[in-house]
Amino acid sequence: MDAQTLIARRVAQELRSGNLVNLGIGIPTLVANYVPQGLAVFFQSENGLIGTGPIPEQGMAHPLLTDAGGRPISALPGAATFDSAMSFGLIRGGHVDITVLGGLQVDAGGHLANWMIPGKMVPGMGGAMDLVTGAKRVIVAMQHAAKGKSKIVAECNLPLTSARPVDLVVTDMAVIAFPGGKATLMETAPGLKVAEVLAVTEAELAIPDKVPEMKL
Amino acid sequence: MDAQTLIARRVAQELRSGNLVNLGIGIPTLVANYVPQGLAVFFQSENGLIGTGPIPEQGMAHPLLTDAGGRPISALPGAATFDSAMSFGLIRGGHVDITVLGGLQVDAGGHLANWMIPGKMVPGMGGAMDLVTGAKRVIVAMQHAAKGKSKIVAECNLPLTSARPVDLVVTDMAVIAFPGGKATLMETAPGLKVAEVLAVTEAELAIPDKVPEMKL
Amino acid sequence: MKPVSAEEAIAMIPNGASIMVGGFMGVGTPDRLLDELVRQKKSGLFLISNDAAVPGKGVGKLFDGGQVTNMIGTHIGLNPKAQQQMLGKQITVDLIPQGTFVERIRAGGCGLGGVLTPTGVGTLVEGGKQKIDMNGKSYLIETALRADFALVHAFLADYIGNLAYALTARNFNPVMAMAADTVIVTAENIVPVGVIAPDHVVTPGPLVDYLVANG
Amino acid sequence: MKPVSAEEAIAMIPNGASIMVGGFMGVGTPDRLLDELVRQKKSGLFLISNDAAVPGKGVGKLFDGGQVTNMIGTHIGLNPKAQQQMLGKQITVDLIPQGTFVERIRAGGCGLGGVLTPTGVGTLVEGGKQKIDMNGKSYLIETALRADFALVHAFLADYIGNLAYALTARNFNPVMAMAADTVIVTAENIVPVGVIAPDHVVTPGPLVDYLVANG
Repeated sequence: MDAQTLIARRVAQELRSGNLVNLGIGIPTLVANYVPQGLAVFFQSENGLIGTGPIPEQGMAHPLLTDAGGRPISALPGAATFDSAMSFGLIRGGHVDITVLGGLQVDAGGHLANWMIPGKMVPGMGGAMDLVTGAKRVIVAMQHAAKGKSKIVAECNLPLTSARPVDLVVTDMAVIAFPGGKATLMETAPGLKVAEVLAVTEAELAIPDKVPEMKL
Repeated sequence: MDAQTLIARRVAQELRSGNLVNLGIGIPTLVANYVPQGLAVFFQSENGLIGTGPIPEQGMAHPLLTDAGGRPISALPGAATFDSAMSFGLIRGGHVDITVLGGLQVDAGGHLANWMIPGKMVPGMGGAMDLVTGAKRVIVAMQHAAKGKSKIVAECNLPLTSARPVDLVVTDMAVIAFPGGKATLMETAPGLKVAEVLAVTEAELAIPDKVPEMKL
Repeated sequence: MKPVSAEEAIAMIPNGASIMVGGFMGVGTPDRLLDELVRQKKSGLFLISNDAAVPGKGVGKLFDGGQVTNMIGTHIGLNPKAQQQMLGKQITVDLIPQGTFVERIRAGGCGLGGVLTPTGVGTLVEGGKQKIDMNGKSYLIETALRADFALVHAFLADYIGNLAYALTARNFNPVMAMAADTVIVTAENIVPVGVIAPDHVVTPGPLVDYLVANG
Repeated sequence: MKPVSAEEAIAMIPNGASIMVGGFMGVGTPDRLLDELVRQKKSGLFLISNDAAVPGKGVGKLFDGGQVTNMIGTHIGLNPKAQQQMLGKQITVDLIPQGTFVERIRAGGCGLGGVLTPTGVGTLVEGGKQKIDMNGKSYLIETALRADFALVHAFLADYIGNLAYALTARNFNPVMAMAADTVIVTAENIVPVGVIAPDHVVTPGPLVDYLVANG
């Protein structure tokens, strides 16, 4: 299983029936492919839709029905559309149960940086700040390290997305949560030992007595 | 012509084609009966409708279509319905061209008091404060005096509806405007002399060289 | 969304709870829930509602039996019982401008701390509020308002809780459906998924906690 | 509402005007008006738009010819030209959170001075803004935003200017239709009065100043 698939499958296990879920661009988008059978989950696209469905079949796409990246999507029976004020009312108002976002850095306190590399990448935050500030549960789905450097850092040196800490980080190597505000290693990827995760993790992680492997 | 009809007919002359107009309860409601022929005016009911029509014919009323007092109304072709956030967005946002409201007192500076008599009548302001604060043009339609006392006062002693002065007052005796912030007698009711109006007006009124009679 | 009976829905509401109730002079009010609040004799209610309707109608029923202890609203002039209870200090009523009322609820539902409004500046409404000057204009800071329960009435509800409203019965219902910990909905018509087209859904299903089954 | 041609509509816009343009990555954008802005070579524009789309598409066309001087938006990462012009300081771009962007515009259209939002607290977004603490939570005061012109795209417009939108093309259009001195609308379909039922009208006709005639 490649890293992205592993992350997406593990994140999908966090979904519960009835959840309203917002998936960011990149790895988070893949999560929709692994929703457990029988689970009724509502996916929100922040450009104004609840009930996002898969990419439409050839010739079935409509130019006025796209995801937040402008790519054609479909809508499921029971879908609802709305304007951006409503869409971000849902997000900031705590009506989105789970948001899954990519990350550049997450620090030991759970703070996320994912929208800017000063002087290098200044695309704008789009909906990320509202999502991290307002969603009931924030899950970061990202590679554990990039170019050999840990993305789980002691303290973010990139600009923060929100003062509100995230709830869960799922990487290709580990699941990290923040009980009591402290980064804690909850699971390792199949076949990985705790020491192997720690070796590529900059942040200090609390290690419970038992750290199970992800079940995928 | 009775006093109420006179007031309503004179106010109706202020309407312009395309205006979005909100009529308060009482005399203001009557204004809808005197819209000049050929004028396309949109009436808003602040409980969520643009395109208010006359009272429906016997048996045609619908319990979910009422005015702000809960009385059955009809809707004209091209009507639009909306929630209260939108309705007051229209009002406070300056999208209502004219609001016509009743009054308890208007003072020499154009301030209106129309929602409360302390210790006696405390119904709540409903939409009045937003209408007077937000509408492009505020017209007060009321009797000139009540129980022998002028309702055009030097200074309101009843609680104000808004710090924003009204634009026009139409009574059964006079039309008063506030050019330069000063109450000015613009017209008298048919057959009334300026001195007769001043005799029952507490506020000092500026008197232009020529004060025409209302043309009804 | 979970289907419930009116009895089950109201049984969830403890005495002393804050309840937002949709409707404008009784139009667009969830009457079956109000009847059940009366039948179950819920008391000490903190009512957040535009008006007090009239005795015997809509939220007016709650004043008939003295079930309300506090109210935030905009106008109670057409309900003499509510007036008497307020003037007799049996209940406290906070009367605020209607545009402010709906924006405070909207803020509560949309995760805003509040809004800046010019309405009420220079009037009694200023009392105790923070005032801010910006670009030569004054605004009051009006804070977000939420409730324990929202009682909402829709015209159409589909099986997953998507709601649409009819004519002037929409009023405060959609904003209240976002601003309470628990949202309970009655609908004149419960219909299959798809009857309400996506563009005509006003309140998306995930906002609805309980939909009251029709008889 | 007055019917006009696209040419007449854009001729009303002076160089240097502020324009709000609906759409999200080019979806729900009034393309005919943008093409006409390009053809009439309007310059020095202050663009208020969620994003910069991509070169050659939607508002992206305005960056292709350097017609934008200032922008307020939320994301321009998919338009390399807009990025270059910003990093090269040919244009100034104020990038703000999307929820804040839409609430500022809504406030501008609804007569509010602004809103209190938790979004951006503790981040770079705080810069220069007033912060307020309430009930143990911090909020930024985000002020109302208006423009000289709003360029809006609808799916349906009727003869008196009532508008309805389709699917994800609604996005910022309805809020922008309230927040500009002059509102210019294009619609995929212009239809007789009554085709859009009252409950399905999203933008009521009186908000529309000009409706661009279809070919």
